[in-house]
Amino acid sequence: MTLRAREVTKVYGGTHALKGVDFAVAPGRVTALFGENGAGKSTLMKILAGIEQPTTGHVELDGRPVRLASSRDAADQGIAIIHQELSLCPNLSITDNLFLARELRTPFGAVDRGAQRERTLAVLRTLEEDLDPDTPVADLRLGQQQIVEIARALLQDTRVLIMDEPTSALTAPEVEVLFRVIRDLTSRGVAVVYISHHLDEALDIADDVVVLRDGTLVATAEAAEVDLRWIVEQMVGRDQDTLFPDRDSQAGEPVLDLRELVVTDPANPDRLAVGGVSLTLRAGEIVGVYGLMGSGRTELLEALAGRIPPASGEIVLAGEPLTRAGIRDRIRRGLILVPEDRQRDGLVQTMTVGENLSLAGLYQYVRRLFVSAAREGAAVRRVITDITVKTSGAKAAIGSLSGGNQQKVVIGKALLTGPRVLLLDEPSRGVDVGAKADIFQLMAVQARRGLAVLFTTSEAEEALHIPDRLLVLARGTVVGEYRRGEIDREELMRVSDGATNGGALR
Amino acid sequence: MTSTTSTPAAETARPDRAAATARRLSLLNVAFELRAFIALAVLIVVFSVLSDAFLTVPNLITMTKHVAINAVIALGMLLVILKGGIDLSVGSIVGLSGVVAGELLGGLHVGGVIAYPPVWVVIVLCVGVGALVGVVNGVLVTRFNVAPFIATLGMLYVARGAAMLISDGATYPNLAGNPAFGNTGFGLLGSGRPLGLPTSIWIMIVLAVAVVLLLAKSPFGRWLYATGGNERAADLSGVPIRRVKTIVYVISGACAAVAGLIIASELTSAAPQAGETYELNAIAAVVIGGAALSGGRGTVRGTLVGAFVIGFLADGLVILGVSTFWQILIKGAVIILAVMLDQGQQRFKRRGAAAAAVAATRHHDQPAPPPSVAATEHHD
Amino acid sequence: MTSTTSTPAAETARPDRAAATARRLSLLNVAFELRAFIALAVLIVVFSVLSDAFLTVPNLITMTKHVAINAVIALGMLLVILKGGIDLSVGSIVGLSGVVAGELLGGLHVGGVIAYPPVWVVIVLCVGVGALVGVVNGVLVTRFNVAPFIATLGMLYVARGAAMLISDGATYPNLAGNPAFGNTGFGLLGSGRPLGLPTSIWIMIVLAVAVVLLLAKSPFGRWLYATGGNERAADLSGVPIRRVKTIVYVISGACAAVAGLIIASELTSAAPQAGETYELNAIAAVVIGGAALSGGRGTVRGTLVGAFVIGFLADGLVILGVSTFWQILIKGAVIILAVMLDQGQQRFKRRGAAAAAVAATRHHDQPAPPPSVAATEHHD
Amino acid sequence: ACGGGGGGEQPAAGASASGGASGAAGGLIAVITPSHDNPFFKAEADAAKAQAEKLGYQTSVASHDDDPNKQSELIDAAISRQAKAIILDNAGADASIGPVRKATEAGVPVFLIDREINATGIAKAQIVSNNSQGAQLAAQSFVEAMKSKGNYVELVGKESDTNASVRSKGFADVISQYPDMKQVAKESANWDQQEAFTKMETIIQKNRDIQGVIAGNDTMALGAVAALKAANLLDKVTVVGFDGSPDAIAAIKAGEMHATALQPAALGATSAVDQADQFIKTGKTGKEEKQSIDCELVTKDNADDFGVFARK
Ligand SMILES: Nc1ncnc2c1ncn2[C@@H]1O[C@H](COP(=O)(O)OP(=O)(O)OP(=O)(O)O)[C@@H](O)[C@H]1O
Ligand SMILES: Nc1ncnc2c1ncn2[C@@H]1O[C@H](COP(=O)(O)OP(=O)(O)OP(=O)(O)O)[C@@H](O)[C@H]1O
Ligand SMILES: O[C@@H]1[C@H](O)[C@H](O)CO[C@H]1O
Ligand SMILES: [Mg+2]
Ligand SMILES: [Mg+2]
Repeated sequence: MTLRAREVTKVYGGTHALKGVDFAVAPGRVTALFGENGAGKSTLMKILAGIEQPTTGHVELDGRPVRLASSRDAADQGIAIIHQELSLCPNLSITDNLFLARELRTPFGAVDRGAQRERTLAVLRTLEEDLDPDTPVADLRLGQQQIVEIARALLQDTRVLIMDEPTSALTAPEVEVLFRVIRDLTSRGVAVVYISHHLDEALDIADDVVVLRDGTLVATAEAAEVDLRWIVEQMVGRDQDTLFPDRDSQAGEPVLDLRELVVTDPANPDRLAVGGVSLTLRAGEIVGVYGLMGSGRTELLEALAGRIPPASGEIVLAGEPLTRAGIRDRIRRGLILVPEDRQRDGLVQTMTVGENLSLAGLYQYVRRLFVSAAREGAAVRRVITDITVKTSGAKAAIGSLSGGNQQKVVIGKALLTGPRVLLLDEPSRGVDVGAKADIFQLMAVQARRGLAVLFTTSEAEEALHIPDRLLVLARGTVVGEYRRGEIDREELMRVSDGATNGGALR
Repeated sequence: MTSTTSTPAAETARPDRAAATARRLSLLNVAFELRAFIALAVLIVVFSVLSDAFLTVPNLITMTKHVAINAVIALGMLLVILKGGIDLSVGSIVGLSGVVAGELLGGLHVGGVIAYPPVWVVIVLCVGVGALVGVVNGVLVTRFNVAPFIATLGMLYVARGAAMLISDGATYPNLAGNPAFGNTGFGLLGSGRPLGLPTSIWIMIVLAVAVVLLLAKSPFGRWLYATGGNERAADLSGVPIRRVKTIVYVISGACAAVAGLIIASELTSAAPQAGETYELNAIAAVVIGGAALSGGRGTVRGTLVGAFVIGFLADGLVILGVSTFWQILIKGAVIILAVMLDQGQQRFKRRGAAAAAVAATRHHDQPAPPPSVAATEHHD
Repeated sequence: MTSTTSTPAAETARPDRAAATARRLSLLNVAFELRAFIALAVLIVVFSVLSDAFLTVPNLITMTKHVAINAVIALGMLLVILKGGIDLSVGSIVGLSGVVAGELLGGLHVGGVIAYPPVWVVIVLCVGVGALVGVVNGVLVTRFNVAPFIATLGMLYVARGAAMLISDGATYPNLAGNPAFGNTGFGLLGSGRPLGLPTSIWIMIVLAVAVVLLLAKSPFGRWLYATGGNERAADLSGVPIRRVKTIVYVISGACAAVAGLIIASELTSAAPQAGETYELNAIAAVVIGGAALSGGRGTVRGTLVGAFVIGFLADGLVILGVSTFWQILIKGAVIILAVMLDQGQQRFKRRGAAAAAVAATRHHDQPAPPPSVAATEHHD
Repeated sequence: ACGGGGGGEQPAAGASASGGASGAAGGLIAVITPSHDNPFFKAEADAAKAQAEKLGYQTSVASHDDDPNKQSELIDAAISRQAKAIILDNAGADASIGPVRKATEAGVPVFLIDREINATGIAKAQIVSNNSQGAQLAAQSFVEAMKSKGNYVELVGKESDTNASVRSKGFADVISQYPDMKQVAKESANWDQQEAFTKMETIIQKNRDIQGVIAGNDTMALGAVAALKAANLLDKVTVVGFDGSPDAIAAIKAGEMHATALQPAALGATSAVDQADQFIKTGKTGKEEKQSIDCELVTKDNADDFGVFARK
């Protein structure tokens, strides 16, 4: 069977996620879908899986237009999807999650736990995962949860299987198993769509390649005929080297010192997220922290920012201890974090662009108990031009901005506090190409002005090109430290795996 | 607060974190319910010591009978809270249900003739009226996106007003029925004692078993926990979340109506203002029983224990002769303490685990610790 | 609730077309934001037509005086709701505050002597007691992580119990004070008419202005909106969220205490059960006024209008001679309708925005979507 | 006459009651009334308690807040505690029949005060003020003060309480004989002061041409007084209440109220306890079940003769 999107357009509020896309999947083949963040990959898949409705255009099944009004409808047609964001119920067991909304029943209509358990065991065995089906999903680590998501899709009798970033939290052996399973499925005629930001991995498994850019389908090809370089060119629409500004390091005085910082995972106290990190940060320096998922970058930065208390260790800012200070205090003393998840931790969605920008530095504009609108307004306007936030003005709703501009607002907020040290947790996550370049440019400019910048990234290219100094974090410890140019991509991959240091932490 | 739609923060929260939180909670679930049991045990011991009249079979039966009314409402409330909602209208439904029973037992004027529906019809209709209020709640919440707190607050007034209007504010004096009309027997609901236990206790037991089965055995139970645990995930999985949400309000309304019938039957009269503030008692029982107002967590067992704590506390204090005023104050304190205890437990647990994790690094066999980790040994 | 929801249509739509659409939308927007005003206007028109007695200056003043009590409580509640919490204890604080006033005006027994504190001291102490209950609420919520609903539900009982215990359940019959003791004047709070308006109206006005300033001009106001809008983001921006959260409960408690004083002063007597269920009226006013129970959205203007809607509705129905029972029912219906209107508005807005955006795509000079073959030249 | 005197009393009451079921005393008498915020009920409860303790009983005093189900539970508790008798001011003439029967069947005699129930032969005694007679007294005095003409407002009590309708009817029986007396509003204020205040204020807005207010009880009358005072109408309006509460008598002395019909609450309660004692000891009360106590009219002329719900 063939599943096809015809002239599909999708509009969210003012965002055009898809602009007249034609896309088809073929039985027995793996189609890899490439595109930058926000290119519209997930949106397209959601439309094929009945989760979203196209604003215009339609979906065809075997040549006939169909209306997939819900994920249920799609499932009934044999279309299954593994979601990019895990969509499991933490309070339910593995089995319950696998059979949610398609429970097996006994003749009396009760849930047939025995049968469900057996089938769960079977599918877990296929995926070579040794888990108790009764374990609550909450007790699983991220990768295992992702496997549950995969298992859920496999359980259905599918003809089309859509995998939106199924491997982001999987280990290499787990990915291998998954690929075996995919091959097995395609050999039985199942059509698979595969999306991954690990481009080489995706290219590996793909038969066909499709590239989306800015909501438009820009290229299709047979996988065998293209290489990574071609794919990146299609995705980015320009030579990727312009992404990274050239700069010379001008490291000055040390401003931030951390000694033996140990941080327990706030969500799971049995585990150390950061296992004793020491680091000195100098004025005018850009330091990058590279690591895989769960390597503890976020916890490191959050501990520095005062969000989570370190279990032990010391933080010193410009010669003065900071370990006990609260977030507010740290901000006033010149240290602020641009968090990883801007929707969750960065922006107040109910406030305007201006109000968001001035929030952290508000104390500077207070005159006689009240916030001086004049001072605040001036500062906000200045920063909007300074960092080129594309907005209709300070009074615009924050939700009206594109992701990249929202990210700039979060950075602008931090800059308005006049920091000495700027911490950025994955500042380029989920922003488009242009904004990404802007953000790195901005970091460089600030560093030139004497700011110390510490940022994290999951993208090797960024890690190799942006920072003056790169720390590689694996399982909460620094496993390597390099100046720019001292390390190449392969070495980075090898080191960051953490395998080299034998799993210091559970 | 208890709005159905998750806050943006919750929505974007990474599942891994949410998962870990839930894990911590599920570990504590046992301790949780244990604590409600402990609270109950403490109450029973204290009251038994202080009064001979407390720990007697007749008194226990009487107290359980009182508990039953709140428990029946609380079981419905539990379902609503499991899905992450709240139902403030139950108290008014108690009053409305009694009034409808009073009206029906007094006879229906159908075109000049008065028809007297038999008791079972009356009961079915009353429960139906409660369910109907639940339908309205459900529709307001699911179709019109009115926050559950507001929708059911509105219905609190509407249902109470309706009860007042139907009865014209008066109490229905005699629900005993008339043998001549074939509608006697209503009083049995309240005063009957099949197998030696008051009917209301049986109703509580049957309802509790039904809800346990519903939650543990039926697909609906899975859907409900799923909806309360992660509404978006449930939706994506194909759980009919609107239907689930509507149904819990319907059940809650029906349960409240049953409670109203029990009260009316016990008193063989029905007052339109019956049940005022009962919603608060039901919510308190559910929460003391370990349920989370945010949804997805809670059990029938816990809810029953919660209802017993509240009921035994009230009756025990009366038996001890503690003044009504102290009773009110103590009730508030117990609600707060019960929930605080839980928070304390969690914090304690977290702190303990953190300490253990730090200690573990020290003793863990770390092959070749990288340079920057070498000094981990200092920590104790 | 200044521009909470995005109007993204303007962003991508072409200027000419978009401007028109946006203007149309924003006009509607205003109309909708004025919906509470419209509701109020409708009420006033209907009642004026139905009764000559309604639209007279003295009646408007009297009704406003009645509104003031709820408005004063609602202003405190607004702050709590803005932060995403709820305060169920305000009704009990109303009673407690009156009782404390009664006790103090009756004289303090200090070592055999009876001291009569002057009225201003009494007022300060009563407001202090309300604030103290707020502190307890705040500490329970911020330090012990008790859900606001439960913490304040517990305090609802504790404060009511305390009021009952202090007064022994009895009403303080005479708060007029005694010239001999120098503690007269309490009644002025209720019966005074500075500049021709009852004191309570002045209190409402002053308080409203203070809250407007607090919200619009002070850093605290910004912190509060931020905390309610996204607590995690506020925290990371250095907002002292615990302090913010505690303070709103303190203000709410103090406001409720002021309302209690007004009532006691008007009656020159204080009953410990005064204020029962007032929390519901206050919440209703805030929500009718457009605030979101999830926090971060709500205005003083809206809240006042909400309080006027509820108050005028109640008084108007009395003037018309509508039965108490209909009054209850209509109140519930109005609460629901007002909030449904809000939802309708938001849905409408969303739909409008999407439509505008699609229209913009259609007419946009967009390259025809490439056929599904390798073709990459279109984009720059 | 300040209301706050009893703050320390409760723990003592609790202690006395918890001293073991079989103390030296004659057993337990449970006193159950509506909420004490109305001084009438407080006086009643206090009188019953004092008399019972004087006769050597333990007491427990509780309030059902006019919730029939709570009343039923309190009665259950009294049965559990094997009370010797229950003194009850009930929560509804119809809704209380079942619970009273239940107590009686469990061997706990019930003595009703203040409010009747709509059944006989169940309670051992129903000692009720002659509400009809009292209402007529009050209404008569009301009409005289208004010189048989003028506009008046009636505030009615809680619907579920027969006293409300009996009094309303008593008022009407008298006032209807005077064609120049015109009722301009009739509102329920649920026996409540604050509600009476607010309703009265609103009624005044509808019609300032009011010469009289007659209320089903004193709490409501005092609420009306506060509203009239605030509207500067009090000196033109005759206010009459019912109960004879100390607050109302003070208001009469101050010229704010014209009259009230005093129910001898203390007498009713004391006599109920006496009869309970009699019944416990002899199995008989020696009285008819329905007993009515006449009310007395209190006006400025005789106000000094009355104390707490009783002639001095
Ligand atoms: N529910 C939504 N509401 C508003 N905008 C949305 C919504 N979902 C997606 N978008 C927007 O649509 C565009 C495409 O998003 P989509 O998730 O499809 O991208 P993607 O290609 O999957 O990116 P990623 O690689 O980051 O997963 C983005 O600009 C995104 O911000
Ligand atoms: N092996 C694991 N066991 C338990 N929890 C894990 C594990 N790996 C990851 N997690 C959870 O997932 C989270 C990891 O998310 P994420 O990878 O986005 O950030 P991080 O660990 O903070 O560090 P980084 O930003 O370097 O990835 C951790 O905070 C932790 O709660
Ligand atoms: O007789 C009493 C009193 O009059 C009281 O004021 C209200 O309730 C009635 O039953
Ligand atoms: Mg995606
Ligand atoms: Mg991270």
